[in-house]
Amino acid sequence: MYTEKVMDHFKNPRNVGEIENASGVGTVGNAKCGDIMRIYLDIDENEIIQDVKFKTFGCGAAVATSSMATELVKGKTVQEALAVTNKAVMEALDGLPPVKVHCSLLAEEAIHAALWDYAEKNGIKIDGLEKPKNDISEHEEEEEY
Amino acid sequence: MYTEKVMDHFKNPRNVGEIENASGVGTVGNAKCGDIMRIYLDIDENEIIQDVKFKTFGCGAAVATSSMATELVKGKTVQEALAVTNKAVMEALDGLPPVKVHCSLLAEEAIHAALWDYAEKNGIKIDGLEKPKNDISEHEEEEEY
Amino acid sequence: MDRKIYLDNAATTPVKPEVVEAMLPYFTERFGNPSSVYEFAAQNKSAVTAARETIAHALGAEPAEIYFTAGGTESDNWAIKETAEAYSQKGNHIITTKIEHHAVLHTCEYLEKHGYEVTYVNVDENGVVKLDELKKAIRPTTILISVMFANNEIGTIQPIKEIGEIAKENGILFHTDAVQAFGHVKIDVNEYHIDLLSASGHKINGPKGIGFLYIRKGLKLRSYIHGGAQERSRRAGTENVPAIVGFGKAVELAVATMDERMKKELELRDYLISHILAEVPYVRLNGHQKERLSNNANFSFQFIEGESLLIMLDMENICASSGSACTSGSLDPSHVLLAIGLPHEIAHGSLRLTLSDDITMDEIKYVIVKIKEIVEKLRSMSPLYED
Amino acid sequence: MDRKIYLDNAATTPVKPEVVEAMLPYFTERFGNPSSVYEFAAQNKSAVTAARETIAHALGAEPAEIYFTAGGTESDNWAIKETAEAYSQKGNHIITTKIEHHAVLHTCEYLEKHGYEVTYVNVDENGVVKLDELKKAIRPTTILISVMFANNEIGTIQPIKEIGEIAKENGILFHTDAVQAFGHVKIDVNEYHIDLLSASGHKINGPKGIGFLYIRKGLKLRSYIHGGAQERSRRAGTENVPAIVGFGKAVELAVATMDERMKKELELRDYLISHILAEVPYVRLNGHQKERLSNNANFSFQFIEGESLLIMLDMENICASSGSACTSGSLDPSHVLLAIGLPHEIAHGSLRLTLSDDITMDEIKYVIVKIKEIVEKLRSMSPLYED
Ligand SMILES: Cc1ncc(COP(=O)(O)O)c(C=O)c1O
Ligand SMILES: Cc1ncc(COP(=O)(O)O)c(C=O)c1O
Ligand code: FES
Ligand code: FES
Repeated sequence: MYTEKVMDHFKNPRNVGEIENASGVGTVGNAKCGDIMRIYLDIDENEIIQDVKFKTFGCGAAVATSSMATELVKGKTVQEALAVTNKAVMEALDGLPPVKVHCSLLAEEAIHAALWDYAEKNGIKIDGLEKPKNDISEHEEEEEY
Repeated sequence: MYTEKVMDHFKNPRNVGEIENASGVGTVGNAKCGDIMRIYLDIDENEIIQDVKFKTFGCGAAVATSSMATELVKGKTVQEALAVTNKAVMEALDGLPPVKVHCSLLAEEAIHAALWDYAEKNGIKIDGLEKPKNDISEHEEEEEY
Repeated sequence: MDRKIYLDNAATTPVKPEVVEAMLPYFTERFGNPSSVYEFAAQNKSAVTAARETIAHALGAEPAEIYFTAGGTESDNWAIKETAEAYSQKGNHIITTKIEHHAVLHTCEYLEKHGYEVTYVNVDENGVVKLDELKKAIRPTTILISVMFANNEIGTIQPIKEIGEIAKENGILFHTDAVQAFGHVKIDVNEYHIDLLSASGHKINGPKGIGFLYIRKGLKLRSYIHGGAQERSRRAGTENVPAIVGFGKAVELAVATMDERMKKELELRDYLISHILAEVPYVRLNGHQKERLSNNANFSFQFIEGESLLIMLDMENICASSGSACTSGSLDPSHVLLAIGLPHEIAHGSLRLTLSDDITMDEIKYVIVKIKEIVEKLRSMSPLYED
Repeated sequence: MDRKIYLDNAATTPVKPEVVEAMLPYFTERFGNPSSVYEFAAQNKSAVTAARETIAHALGAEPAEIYFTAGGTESDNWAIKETAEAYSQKGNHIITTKIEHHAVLHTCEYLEKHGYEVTYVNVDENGVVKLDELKKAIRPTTILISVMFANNEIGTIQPIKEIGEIAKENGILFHTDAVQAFGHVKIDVNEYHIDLLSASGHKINGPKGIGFLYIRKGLKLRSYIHGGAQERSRRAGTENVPAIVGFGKAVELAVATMDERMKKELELRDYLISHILAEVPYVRLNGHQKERLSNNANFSFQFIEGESLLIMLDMENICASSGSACTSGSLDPSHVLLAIGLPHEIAHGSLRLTLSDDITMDEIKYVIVKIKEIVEKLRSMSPLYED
């Protein structure tokens, strides 16, 4: 059901863990499935993401997208990180099964939440970043017949 | 589905044919299945059935019961023939499947009809013999659940 | 003849060895429930997907439009009852024909008891549905036209494309029971404007207990069998993986061999028909001369009765039928033969021979000889026959 | 471990080689339609009769009370919908439980949309239906009580005899979904006052796509699948002879080996349960301690999520499940685990291991080690777990 890339990131997730005194921490839950993801960012004075860690309570896809998302933002600027969409994460993983698309949103939202936390702590405003919801839940598609 | 006896009488039916100038001829049809049977009786002055023949347009059971019924009445008196029921015919054939019980009624009724014809032709009355119907049709059983 | 001559392929067919071969691993080794998470069962999911694709391809349909069922009967029940339910806002009228299989007729009768109205359109003496009658039957409340693709008793193939067009022009859904046609005749659901199509595995050398319903994308039909989320939540019940795989294989073979098979069957069938008609007196061919299934011959022999004929053929190692198999427990003459205008006693003397490409010309010749003998014997016993 | 350790026998089971053996001739040689007249097919009729007798015998029922279907789901749909229809004069109320399989629950929801009223009785924390609640739910209009024999997720066996007695005393029909229990537990329909019972072949090492509904003699239930006159005119569709024969064989084996099998499974299961509970922190056993299927163990591991656990077990060659197989496509936590009072996030971390007598003690020990490792690993990744 999962691609090789997903399985690879699931089996050997990159950047699992916590960062003490992180520049920003974001935790989001998915109202649809009840799963939870937390992202820790270590951002330097040049707004470059020096380090990133995650913890996930979720399905295989949630673990793999967390892992891939952290890889994608590591070393990037805050603005670049903001541009990492769930679509980009899915593409980097060679796709996800349709029922698992929402899991990749979790990763996108967790990064946004961590960036928001970073911005709040530092009293700055990041262009294009909105206040994250605690619970995300994508637009319910009509059941497809 | 049929017993060996039924198959034997079906494969080698006894007494198939017609009797010219028969003492009595009876034809009955089964309203339930549309099948038809005709019995010819040759009855001597002592009211003994000297010969009997049949013709049947009907299923395997109809053929077999005609054959067996003619065997059972041959050489018997009119009164004895009258006592040959469809149950007796079925027993002599080691039984019939439930949906085929009505076929054996055809044989009983055809004999009765031939006896009636004989009685009418000779202006006599046979005790216990009623005017046969053209079409027999047993009491419809309730569908069994 | 030593070999059994099986001429009842419309009732059911043997499963082809290649099909059994394809199914076998799914009983004992790849037995996993395809809805499971582990890889071992995920393989089964792809096997089901592959079968679905093969079938969709054979119909010009999309895989997502194929829903596996337990057979043609369930497909017919589902198509008709759930269309009735889903479109009951629009109307309560259904049009079908007098010669449908009982799976359609009894389903329609069930609906009649529940407030629906059904028109049973007549067929002509060849068993072809009367299109003018069908058109006239259309009402503003008509929600479904259900006409079988080919008849199981007399083999007549219906003008499906025309019916599909009539349905389309009038904005009415069109269901066809293609249980006898699928795998025997080329079908394209788009060309023929078919919205719903029923088929069954065991009529094309596949396994019993498996069928499918084609449901055109966008139709609002709900489930008929409620439960788990299998078949995209439209048909519950653990997927019958071995049977689905076998069905897929059978379709693959049926499609690949169709032209050749039809050619051979046509030759045998036409020989059989012409010789029976020429050599046996008081006989008629039932069904359309040309627009008929390549493997179907159906005769009525006057003055004799079907079951006796079948038993005597069986004694000569010939398996045939009279009326449809599933009603052979019944005493009523076939509703199809009555619909094409046969009187009761002639309908009673009918014989259906349905061939396969496994039959040889020698066997057909033997069958002709035996039929002649047996018909003669039975007629000599018949009170209706005076020669 | 080289060998796959299959611990998902509640989802489906491998077909036993003897069962495949028994089925094989019916695909290619004895393929005839049992409704046919010729002898060749009549043999198949007796094979079907023999299977029916074996099954009836296993239940203390009469053969004429067994009707073959395409599986447990169809049996459940049939039992519930047609009881509702047949007894609608008497009333429109049905009692069932919160932990039924979706085949029952979704059927009841369907009926609710069609004017019926359904009470979903609660279960206690062990998954045992609350009998006092059940009794209180009875109304003069109650026509059916449907309670599963044993639960497919947590394995709890219900007090079926008591429920049967309650139903009987109140003149209400009693249906039990015995898909998980039949062949695993001794059942006597008369002793337990069961009027309707559903079962499925593939849960007892028989084929998929075959099941039966036991209908007590005298009940007025009509067909759910309309069509030909098969199954004494109550379930239409060409008989799935190979599957019926296979089902019969599977039942024969299941009955013959039941005691020994249960003994072995119990030993393995109890070892597994006691060691997991002792060696893994923050874990609970779901389902009743004693009144549970001999092959079922169901745990909730706090702070982790089921699918990840399953994939990791799969990587170690262990096949297991979380929630029921047919809903594993779904994201909702199991309705059964919620019904026994688990909060969402704990229900999420549940693991079902369903054994067979094919499993060895060494394998169970290996499984325990792996579960410990994996749970630990996943917890170290979990934002909910602070150690
Ligand atoms: C035209 C037609 N429709 C439906 C069916 C029913 O199919 P099944 O017996 O596979 O359910 C049959 C055959 O029995 C058939 O010939
Ligand atoms: C309790 C219960 N009822 C019904 C079913 C449905 O059975 P089937 O999948 O054979 O239709 C299952 C298994 O899936 C079950 O466990
Ligand atoms: S199902 Fe919840 S994150 Fe994937
Ligand atoms: S069915 Fe008509 S006589 Fe037997």
